[in-house]
Amino acid sequence: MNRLLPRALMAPAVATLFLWMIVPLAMTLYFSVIRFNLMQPEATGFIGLQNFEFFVTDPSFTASVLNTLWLLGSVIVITVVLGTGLALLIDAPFPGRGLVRVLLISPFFVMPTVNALLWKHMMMNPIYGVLAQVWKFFGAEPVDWLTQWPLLSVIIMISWQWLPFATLIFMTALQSLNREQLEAARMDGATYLQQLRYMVLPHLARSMAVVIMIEMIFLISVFAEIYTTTGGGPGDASTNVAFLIYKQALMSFDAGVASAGALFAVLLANVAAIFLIRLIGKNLD
Amino acid sequence: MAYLELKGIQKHFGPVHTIRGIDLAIQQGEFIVFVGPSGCGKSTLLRLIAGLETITDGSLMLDGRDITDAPSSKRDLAMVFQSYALYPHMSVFENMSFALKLAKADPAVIRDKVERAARILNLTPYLQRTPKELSGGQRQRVAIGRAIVRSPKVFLFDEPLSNLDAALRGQTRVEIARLHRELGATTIYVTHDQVEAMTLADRVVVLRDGRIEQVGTPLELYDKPANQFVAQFIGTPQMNVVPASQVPQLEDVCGLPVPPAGFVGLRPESVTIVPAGQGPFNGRVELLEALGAETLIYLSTEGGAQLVSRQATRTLLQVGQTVGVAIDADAAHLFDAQGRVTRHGAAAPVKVAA
Amino acid sequence: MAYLELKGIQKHFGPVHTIRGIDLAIQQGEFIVFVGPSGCGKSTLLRLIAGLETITDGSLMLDGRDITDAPSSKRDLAMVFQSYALYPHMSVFENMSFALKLAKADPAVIRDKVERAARILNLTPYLQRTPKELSGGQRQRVAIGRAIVRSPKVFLFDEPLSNLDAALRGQTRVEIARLHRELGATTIYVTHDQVEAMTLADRVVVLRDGRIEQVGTPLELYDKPANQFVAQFIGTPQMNVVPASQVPQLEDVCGLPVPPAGFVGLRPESVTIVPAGQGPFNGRVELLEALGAETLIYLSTEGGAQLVSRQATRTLLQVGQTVGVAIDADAAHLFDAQGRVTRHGAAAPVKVAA
Amino acid sequence: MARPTPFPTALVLRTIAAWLVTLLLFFPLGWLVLTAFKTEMQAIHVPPLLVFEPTLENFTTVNERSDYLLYAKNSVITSVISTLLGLAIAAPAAYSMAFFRSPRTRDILMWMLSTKMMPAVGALVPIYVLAQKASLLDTHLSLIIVFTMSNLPIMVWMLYSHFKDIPSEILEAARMDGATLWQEARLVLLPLGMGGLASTGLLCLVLSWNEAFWSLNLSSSNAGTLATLIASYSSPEGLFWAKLSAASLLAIAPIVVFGWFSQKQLVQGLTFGAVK
Amino acid sequence: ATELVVATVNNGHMIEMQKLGKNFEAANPDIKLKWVVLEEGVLRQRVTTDIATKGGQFDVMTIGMYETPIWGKKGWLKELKPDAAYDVDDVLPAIRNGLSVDGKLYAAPFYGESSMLMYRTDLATKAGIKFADRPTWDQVRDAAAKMHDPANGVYGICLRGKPGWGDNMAFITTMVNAFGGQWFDLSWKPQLESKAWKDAVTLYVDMLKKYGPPGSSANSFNEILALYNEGKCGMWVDASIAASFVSDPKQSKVADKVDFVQAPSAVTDKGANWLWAWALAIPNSAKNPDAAQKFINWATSKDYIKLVAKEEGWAAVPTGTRKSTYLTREFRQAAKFAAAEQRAMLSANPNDATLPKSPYVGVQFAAIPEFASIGIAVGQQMSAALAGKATVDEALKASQVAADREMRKAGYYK
Ligand SMILES: Nc1ncnc2c1ncn2[C@@H]1O[C@H](COP(=O)(O)OP(=O)(O)OP(=O)(O)O)[C@@H](O)[C@H]1O
Ligand SMILES: Nc1ncnc2c1ncn2[C@@H]1O[C@H](COP(=O)(O)OP(=O)(O)OP(=O)(O)O)[C@@H](O)[C@H]1O
Ligand SMILES: [Mg+2]
Ligand SMILES: [Mg+2]
Repeated sequence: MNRLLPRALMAPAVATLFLWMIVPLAMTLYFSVIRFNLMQPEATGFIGLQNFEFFVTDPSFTASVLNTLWLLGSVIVITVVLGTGLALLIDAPFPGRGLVRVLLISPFFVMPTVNALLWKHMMMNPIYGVLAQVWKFFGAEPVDWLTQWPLLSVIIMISWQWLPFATLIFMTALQSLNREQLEAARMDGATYLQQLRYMVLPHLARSMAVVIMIEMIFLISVFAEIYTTTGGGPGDASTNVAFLIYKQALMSFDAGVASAGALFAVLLANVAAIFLIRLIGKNLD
Repeated sequence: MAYLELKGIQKHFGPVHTIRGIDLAIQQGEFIVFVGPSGCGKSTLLRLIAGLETITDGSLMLDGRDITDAPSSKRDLAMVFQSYALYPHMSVFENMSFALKLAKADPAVIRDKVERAARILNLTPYLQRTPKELSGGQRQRVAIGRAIVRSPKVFLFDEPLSNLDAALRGQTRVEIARLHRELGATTIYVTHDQVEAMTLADRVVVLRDGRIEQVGTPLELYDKPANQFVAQFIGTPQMNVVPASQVPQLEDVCGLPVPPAGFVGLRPESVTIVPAGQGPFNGRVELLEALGAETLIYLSTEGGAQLVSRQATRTLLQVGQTVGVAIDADAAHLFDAQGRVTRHGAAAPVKVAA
Repeated sequence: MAYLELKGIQKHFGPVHTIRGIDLAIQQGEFIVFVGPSGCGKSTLLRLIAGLETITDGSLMLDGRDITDAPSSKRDLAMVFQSYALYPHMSVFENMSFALKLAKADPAVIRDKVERAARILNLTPYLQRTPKELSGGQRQRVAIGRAIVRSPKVFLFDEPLSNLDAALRGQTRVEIARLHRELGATTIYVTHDQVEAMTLADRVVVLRDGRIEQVGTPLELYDKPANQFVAQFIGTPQMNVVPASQVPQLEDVCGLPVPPAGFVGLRPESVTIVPAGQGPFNGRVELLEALGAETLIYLSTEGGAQLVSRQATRTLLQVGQTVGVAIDADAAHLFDAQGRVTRHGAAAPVKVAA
Repeated sequence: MARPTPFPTALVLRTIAAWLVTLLLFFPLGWLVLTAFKTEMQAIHVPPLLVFEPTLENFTTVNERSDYLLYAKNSVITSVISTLLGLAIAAPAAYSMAFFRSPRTRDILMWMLSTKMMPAVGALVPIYVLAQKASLLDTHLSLIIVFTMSNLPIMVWMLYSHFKDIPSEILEAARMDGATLWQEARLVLLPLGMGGLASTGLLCLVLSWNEAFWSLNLSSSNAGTLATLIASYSSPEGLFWAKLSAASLLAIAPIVVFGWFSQKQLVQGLTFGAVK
Repeated sequence: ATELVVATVNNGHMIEMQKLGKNFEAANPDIKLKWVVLEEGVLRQRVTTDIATKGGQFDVMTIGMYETPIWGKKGWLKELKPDAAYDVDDVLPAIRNGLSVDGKLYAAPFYGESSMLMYRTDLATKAGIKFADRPTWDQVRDAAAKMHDPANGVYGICLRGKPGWGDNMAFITTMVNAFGGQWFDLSWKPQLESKAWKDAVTLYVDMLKKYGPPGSSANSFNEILALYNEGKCGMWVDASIAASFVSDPKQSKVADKVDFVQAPSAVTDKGANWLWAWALAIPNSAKNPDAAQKFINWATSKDYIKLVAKEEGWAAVPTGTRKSTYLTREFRQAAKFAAAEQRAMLSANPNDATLPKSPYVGVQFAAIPEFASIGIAVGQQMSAALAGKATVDEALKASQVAADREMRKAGYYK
């Protein structure tokens, strides 16, 4: 076997990604230590770590870190658990499976902004939203989702959107499960649940690792949904780190602080990634 | 009453009719060996018994209970798959202990049993490896180990030793026999190895094309095959079966009642080489195979028959040489035109020593 | 100069040192058989030659060219994988014609070659099936077919017949031999079957634990094993190797120069049963195996040695009976304490008939 | 005579459960579709209207107001090209990692993913400046580059995971049969990895299609995608739901239809029977 | 031909402009218009990034009264030099002031708006309420209490609650102004814990909690418009542009039951209603400044207004920019909110919007770059107070801290 071949095959991906990473990263590093507000580009100069200091002393900072982690954790748990369930449910043939598959993955096709507007107005509005009507139908007081449960609402929207992603990946992965292994397990006396526990889930482990890592990356930088629905509020109840950065970058136009925030987000993502990789990494190979 | 009873079992894979009506009654504790040509339906039959395939027609009784539709996990059988079907994400130890773990056995007991099985199968150094880090034979041994740590009602082995070297195969065969003696579990064993079939079986079932050709003890099949197929299938090298017309000497000289258009069956050991002209007919040496302890001599006779002779000595013969061929007419089996046996030859001589 | 040359080949799988330095020179057109216990590194060695694994150390020359790092597809080898590795999405026909199609052979030629191979392998009815609809043996035959339709520089067979019934195995073995004769392609063949090794090989390579124990023609290995391991590995049933101390009669009575703390090796056919008291020592019958044409008698002697005797007749002996044991001292191999041979026994007698 | 099969209770239960869940999850989207055919007043009616006289008015408006076809064309160009380009770069890398074991595989995977850790807003100014310097603002090329690069890690991850499920011996067999790398990929890997490739491609297509941040910021009048079209319908002044729904429906329709057609491809090639 | 890239907001008036653009193209065959139509928040990000990095993607930008003075001062915008036919003096002075720096005009107003109180005549009659031309907030609160009837799906008053400097803070600032408050005193110290803020915010929170619809903290203009059109709101104080929507029977169920008065006052009526204009400007980085000037002349001219009137009727013309519009008889007849709007527009003065003197320009904002982030931070606190996650005092205290932080960072004081 040609020892160079594997590297040659990887080279384009590695090289382009390296460029894609290093240039913005270097610039961001630079911006993070200078004064740089888009609205006042003339006021510039090296200011050391002041941008970082300003970012982490933001009154919403602690809450935003916690919210980020909450959002991350709950959406991942919800999508992975339900996604596995759904994938299992539609793995075996039944009438209309093809259509069900398509309908199930459709929410992923909806753009994040539309998703947010859809939930905010048509579903969760406490007066004319569909949910409110359902609550009323059962004689209950409609829930004022975005005010009472802002973070939960965001979690619901995002889970709704990412569930199809998990389902799709698990669905394809399930198909490569060797039938004979299941048969062997049955011979060993495994009930359906035990087959799930010992055969199917371990088989899905790699896909789960992939889903979790990819979702983590996306979820850590979610802001469009928050911007559109709650604007991070009430208070900082639904502000996450990405939204905090977004506020700095595109609402206050402070590129310096935003860069510092972005670097902090990279740090946070790395911490989360290292934690997750500890947890699930061995499933990757 | 039979312990495991197959009644008119049939199996279709779509248009392919694989099992064409199997009736078989197996007693508790019996060791049954299935043999038959590749593709005749042995694995399918095991899988039907295991409940891994639905039975198209017929019924299956275990211990007086109809289990035709019972789920596999409720049948309490252990099976060694022909393709191993190891759990790829589990170590060897976990593979072997899985069934016991499900049965909620005591961990100490599990450890004990698995280690014992691993010792028997020379797997001890590999207990922590995963299947993909094992050689073919090691994988097969894990598959065996997975079955033998259990004490099921019925063992199903599908060519369990095919990838093992001779020494290990002999050793494992002895262990399986011992296990069978100790547990007294009913065992169904598929093999292509004559030695395994002859030494392990209480009864051998010869299958062909999804049907049973003959059932009997190993020596019964060897000595009294019901037809030409069984005669040729049991014993290696194969019995020589030649059209009677090619060896007229048999009828003429020895006076055997050869059926018209029939066949004569001669085991290789019944064919001996004598100096040219000294036997009833001559033959040409086509091929010589020296197997160490014995030698196989492939001959073509003047009458056009192809014969194999087996002798326990080396030979100085050369390919192409003409030799005399002697035949033990007593041992000759005779078959009619349809291959049905009309006369059984005498069994091999018995040494009365000691 | 050798056609295929392995020089100091080593292979590590992470911490596992699988191939520990193999030097081997193979001539063009030679038929080499690899034997060795399960897990000794046969498949790995084939895979290294095929270029499917990187060689950790050493070099590989084919036809004078260094191919240590050449990609598999450029080596022009055909291989039968131990695990078959069929293309699951292709029919049997497509599986077998794949290589030819890649080589841009004429479709008519392809059709022809594949159909010929299918006929040889009894696969004709299955050409349109996909692998998952085949029995284990049928799959294995497809794997063979995939290799033999080609005319490569080197054939690599990894236990190609392990899942075939005896008749088909014999037949296919003959075909492989014929193919080898016709194409003259260098062939490396891994097997656990003694008959295959003895009949096919120009030279047999005995491997143990990633090292070569001995290389030689089949009968050389059978008659003149370099050590106890080879002696026991070649020949089935195994050679009896017992500590010399357990059979002092050999030294005492026959005057054999047994090395101190050495071992005596006796092939089962050199051990014969005589009436009790009539041999140099007595033994107890532990187990009897009637294989049809022959019988194996497992004995334990007074001195504590375990011996197997093989006789070409049936027996009336009973387990537990005491019998006399006679030994062909001429044929005894002697080994020193480290297992190295110190004296080769005489080869089997030659029948001078004809 | 074959034995009668028992009544498939499990099948019926499975069917009902699957359809229930599906309808529940699809409901919001279905509602969006309904709303697209309502007038603005019907859209905010209390209680929500299920039965109404559908109107195409919103679609007409959307079409009048903006050049839907231009945006759709941009979306198709950028997302399709970036997906294909991404697959072309990612597949070899994933193949290499999945089938040529290396102790560093996991690190490389992690590193690749880490290139996505920088929040897009954080990288906006640098990328914007770079694009401007390269005169790439408002071009398809800039969007294609950005989409490809930001989807690349995900593609590698997903393909890696799918390829890992294919027994490497099958590919080795092809190599032994003399297949070149390209033939091996096309004749063996592609059919066996179809499900993985299709789902990866589909997901990345969707991600590019829906990408709003970069397409909004890097494009203006020439290269704007449907995601930017949507941004012009969530107006802060004036009622917009029915129109927004119509615009959204138009924006996601192509990809949904594509998804429907490609769903058959989502089946992973079965490797049963290939290896022992 | 020259391609002129115009970035604009997706409000109704601008969409109309897009449609009528072909008239401009017909008159100027060498110019081709390319439109980038975006939602307000997105547009603001886009143009800011572009102008600050000198991206040069746009020739004409639609910007507001907040950006114009800031950018104009920095020299990012080209000074507008309309021709005589344009009649600059026809532009409403308050608007013109807000768009000029040192007397130089940097953006031409396309349409302007103020805020006013909209109420339901039927509910008011039922409750026996008669609104003065400029009611006080106390009166409004009482009226809200009377109109509030949630059992029948009617809420006394709807007000913005979604955090954002252009969302809830635009409204709250006018309310604070009416209570005599301001954002910063003359030494730029934030005044968020002053009595005016406390009174205003307390009333705001109280009133909305008691008589407002559920979900207020996520409501902004659009959400409330939907509620109002469905007949869910008794009163609503918001942009005057809403008037044309709520009285449009095509989208409003209560079109014939609405009336308009001035935004409520409390301590003062100074700054009680806001002033905003969307204006067209030419960035310095524009590639075709001459064509851009031509376009702006056309789009903000009297003739353009007449063109719209001809095509769509007088009720649909962009308002709030020119005195002449309000003098047109047809317009006064067609738009029943015209009078109220005009009065509101005239009463607002960005340069003198607060009772105590302030150092900043702007009624419902302070035109300094730091305001956006302060506005956002404070807006979040207000929504927290509204949602009951914090008391008013807590929220104001936190707001003061946030504002102080920003001002200190920007170096207004040490
Ligand atoms: N990927 C791997 N990682 C670690 N060890 C391995 C790996 N592959 C093989 N081995 C070990 O290398 C040794 C040689 O394996 P190989 O497959 O060559 O054996 P073999 O001689 O073909 O045996 P068999 O006759 O059972 O097929 C075995 O002990 C096996 O456990
Ligand atoms: N899924 C299937 N679809 C169609 N035919 C099948 C299927 N599975 C097996 N068969 C066919 O049924 C026959 C019996 O298969 P089976 O696996 O039982 O053979 P076997 O006796 O175990 O052979 P071997 O000794 O080769 O393992 C074979 O001819 C095979 O081709
Ligand atoms: Mg089989
Ligand atoms: Mg092997």
